[in-house]
Amino acid sequence: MQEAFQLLANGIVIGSVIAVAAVGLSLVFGVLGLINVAHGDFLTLGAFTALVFVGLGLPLYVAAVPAIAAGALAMGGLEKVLWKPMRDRGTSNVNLLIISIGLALVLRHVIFWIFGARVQRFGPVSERIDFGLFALTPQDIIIVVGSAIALIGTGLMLQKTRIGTAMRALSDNKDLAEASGINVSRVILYTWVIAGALTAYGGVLLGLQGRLFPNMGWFLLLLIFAGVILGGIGSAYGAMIGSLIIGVAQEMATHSIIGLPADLKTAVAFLVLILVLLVRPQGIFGRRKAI
Amino acid sequence: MIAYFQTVLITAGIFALLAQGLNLHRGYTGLLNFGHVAFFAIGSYTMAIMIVTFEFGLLISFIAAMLAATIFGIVVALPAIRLRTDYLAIVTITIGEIFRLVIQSGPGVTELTRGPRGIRGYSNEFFFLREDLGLGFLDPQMYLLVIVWAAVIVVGLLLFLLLRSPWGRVLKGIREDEDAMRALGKNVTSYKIQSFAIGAAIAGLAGVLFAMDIGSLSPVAYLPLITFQAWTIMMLGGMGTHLGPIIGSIIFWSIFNGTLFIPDSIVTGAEAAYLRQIGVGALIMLIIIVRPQGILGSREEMVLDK
Amino acid sequence: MQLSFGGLKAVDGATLEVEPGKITALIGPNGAGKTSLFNVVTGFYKADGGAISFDGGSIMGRRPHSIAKRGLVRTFQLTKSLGRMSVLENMMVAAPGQAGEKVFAAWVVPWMINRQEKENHRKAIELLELFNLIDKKDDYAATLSGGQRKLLELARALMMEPKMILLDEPMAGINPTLGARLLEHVGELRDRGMTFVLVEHDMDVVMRVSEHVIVMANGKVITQGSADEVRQNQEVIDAYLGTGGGAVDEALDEVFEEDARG
Amino acid sequence: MAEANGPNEAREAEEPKEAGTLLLEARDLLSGYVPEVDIVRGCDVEVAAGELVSVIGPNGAGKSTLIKSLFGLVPVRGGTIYFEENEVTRFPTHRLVEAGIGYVPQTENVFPTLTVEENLEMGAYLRPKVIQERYEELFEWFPILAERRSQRAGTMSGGQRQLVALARALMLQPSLLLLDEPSAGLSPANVDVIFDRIQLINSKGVAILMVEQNAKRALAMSDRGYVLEMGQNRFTGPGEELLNDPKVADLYLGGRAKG
Repeated sequence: MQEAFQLLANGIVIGSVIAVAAVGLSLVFGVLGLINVAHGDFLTLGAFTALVFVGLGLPLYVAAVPAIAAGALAMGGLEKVLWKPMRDRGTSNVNLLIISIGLALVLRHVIFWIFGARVQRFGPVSERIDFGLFALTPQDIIIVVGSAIALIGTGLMLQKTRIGTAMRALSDNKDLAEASGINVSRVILYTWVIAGALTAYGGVLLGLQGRLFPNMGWFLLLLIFAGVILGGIGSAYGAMIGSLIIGVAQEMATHSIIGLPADLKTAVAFLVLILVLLVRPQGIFGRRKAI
Repeated sequence: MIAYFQTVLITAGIFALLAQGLNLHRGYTGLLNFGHVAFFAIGSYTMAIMIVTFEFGLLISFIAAMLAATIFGIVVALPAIRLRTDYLAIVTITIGEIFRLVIQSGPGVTELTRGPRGIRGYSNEFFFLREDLGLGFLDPQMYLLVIVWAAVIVVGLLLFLLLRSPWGRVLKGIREDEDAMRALGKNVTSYKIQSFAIGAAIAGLAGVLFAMDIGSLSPVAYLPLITFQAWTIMMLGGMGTHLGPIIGSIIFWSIFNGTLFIPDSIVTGAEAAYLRQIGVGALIMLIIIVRPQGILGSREEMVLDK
Repeated sequence: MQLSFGGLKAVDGATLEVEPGKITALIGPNGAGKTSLFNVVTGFYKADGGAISFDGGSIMGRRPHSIAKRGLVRTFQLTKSLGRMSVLENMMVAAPGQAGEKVFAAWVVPWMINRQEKENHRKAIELLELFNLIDKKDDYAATLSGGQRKLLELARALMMEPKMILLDEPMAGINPTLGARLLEHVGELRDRGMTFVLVEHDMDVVMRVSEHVIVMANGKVITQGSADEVRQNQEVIDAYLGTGGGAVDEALDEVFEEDARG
Repeated sequence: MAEANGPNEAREAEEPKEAGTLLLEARDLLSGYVPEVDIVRGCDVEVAAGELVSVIGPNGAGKSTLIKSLFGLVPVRGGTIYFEENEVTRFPTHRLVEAGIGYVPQTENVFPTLTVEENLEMGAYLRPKVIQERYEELFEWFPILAERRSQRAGTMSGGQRQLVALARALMLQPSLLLLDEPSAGLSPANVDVIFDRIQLINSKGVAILMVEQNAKRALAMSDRGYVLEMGQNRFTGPGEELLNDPKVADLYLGGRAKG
């Protein structure tokens, strides 16, 4: 029993990180219909930007600020110089997806080039605190709380602000949004900026787990996809829940009753992804319309 | 210098095969397969396991490898081709990764694949064979090069015959408009599966040759990067063209391996490796941005593409 | 040829028969379920109930390609030309019973394929000449004008040697000269014993070419008969002009969504 | 064939705006979705301030395409469009919204996952300051929406969705409202409601140009009507006159009246 609770807790921790990243991916997909394969590498970008500032002697919570800014700037900038011009030229979504694969390779290996392949840390990870049924490090707790704050903030932004409503309107019906006088290109730009900020922040949280390496975001990417698809692609709220489920499912798969080796736990999440796409492509919480 | 060209041409040949399979999927049938590396790996591993663990001969093992890749192609295709194109891309990427994780640490499976430690010692018979084939005058590398390019040419010819036959015409029709083809009485599902299976078999063949080239197998050799490289090659040469994958592969690997000549005083070996990957990524983006039809593809077809 | 359905929202219990060797027109206001009916008959949509038989056998629940193979061929409202294939290839691909469509046949029995290809090529050229598309035979189909694509689609359907052709708005967006030519072909083919059903908006055309007119509204057949009979029918006038009270059904919401056009 | 003249004398009394000035004028409009296939082939349309004008015609006559062309949603290949005496041909849609044109598409005319209030808010995206005061007036015109202000539009019935769509298009107080088959797919009772509200909106001084399938009802309430056939004007005249013209009825059933 103890083991199950511990795995559940671990699952929630990793699920929280996935959720923050998944919401960003989902926002972009909802508004643009673009599957951005480079998304995971923006997590890495956020983590390593924070690492640079930690290296300068700043505390992590301060270093997170330029990291988030870097994510927002990078995604927003790419919308300006890459995605929008390509869309205006009528490039198909499939070709945009292929571009994002190229972008992923470039981004990741630039980070490799600058920082090398070795694993780095923000700082020492503290001892686990025993909560009886499970034990977590203080960093784990910061991850869960930090993720919750970001998710609630995003939820409020989507629900209560004009730009958030416009984003939802755009993913509902782009033509009608245009016909209502919404400045569609600006809303798209904001969507990228917000997604970039969230994703970089997710990267900082991921780094808090202890290990920073240039492949960290890429390794998480398929789990992020799994979370997004499970929740119903394009639905931001679905992405949050789907990610938590994915996080917990993959940890639980290593429970001694199931007995899967830890290396294989991501394969379980991937399997979930494939099954969901085949059986219920609109996701568990998605509307059929969203496909 | 000769060694450099040998290395380039062997790798280029193997990847030309991979790209030929991919070209059948994407260029002619319109299927977005991003899990090509799985079929590649199946070829390598079936070959090695048959020889090392079960002690079969080269020929039987080779046939088994091709067969395994084909069957796996059908198994993947059956559910996957019902999906929308971009979902198919995600599912195939994921299948590739699952496959790699399973050969690396799948319970029971690792007894055959030996997990991260990998398999070696399967290629002796292949190289001994060179005397019997009357190719004894070639050194092993040259011999491998000849075999690889013989395979590329044979596969290229067979594909050429196949694709300009009515069968290939149906595939192109499916790429253009599935519903129109249904209305013309063609069983679209069946053709997509056939296309998937044949492309997978070619990837399996590439996997066998790759195994012979590297001499020892381990899961890290089968990262999704392999798939992306094959895609780059296919797009560089020109999708939906017969010679595109071959020409694309030679150019790609000449550039890629050319970076080996950059002296260490400028970049270290590790840095050069990263630079090469950056090059692959940049090349993918550049092709789509500057010349989406590739070197041999027709601009007009690209423009007419919806 | 008896078609009847039940349960499908768009096509709500329509029952109709099509006589062989005639041109039957299917008319009705937007959202009457005409295109949905075509989709159900040709297997592109699944019907929830009812029966469809064609040429003495049931085709209910069969997949589109198998229905097409039996000789019931359709065209589409928005033409589906195979854009990045030549006009000639568009024709050749449609020929039925090609041995070369089997995988590996090209490696095993190339002579058989060659023989068939020659024969199909001859047929294709003949049809392209008939449809005045011969000058375009090596052009990509995507470069044809809208009207030429409609002609190509009909010619391509004829390559299949069908028994019956369903034409979904053959005259939409096509210039009058090409339209007249298309209708001429349809008339000639009918004289040679082929059966046609057409959905058409241009009532002039309907009245001129069709021997039998079926009027649909709200997924049901409201009346049928000769062109003149139908024209006099008060129900038909109401269906087209609106009744003032409206006979439109709430359940039709979905139909409007998929069938909506100007 | 009657020439287009101003709105009915009888209606003039209720017009708060000065009626008769030309609001929208389109000349020789040529447009279509795909290159080379013109759906609208040389149409002329005029709408005066405060007028209610219907466009009717058989299926496939190009009615919807016409209205979409006016609103910049279908590429215009020829002709000119003036709005309030400025040329607006090929203006992007959002500039037409700014200029004072509202549009309700035939289908998918609400944001389904947004609440009623949010739908309306999006209608006033260009001028968020007016939202509160517009709510008041529109909720007065459509009381049912006030009751359901926090319901998601996608969960509402077809008729209610149509009301949401109308209200959204009215948020910026347009001087011209373009409606694409507002009665399409509605039950008879809902059709009554929608037509009644359209007349109410018009009586408040908003000019309306609507495309309708239900030709009888549309003409009965319109100041003027255009009958389209094959993308061209066929008949033009006061609604009542067209309604009683046997040639119009004939047109629907193919007895092409010559002259």
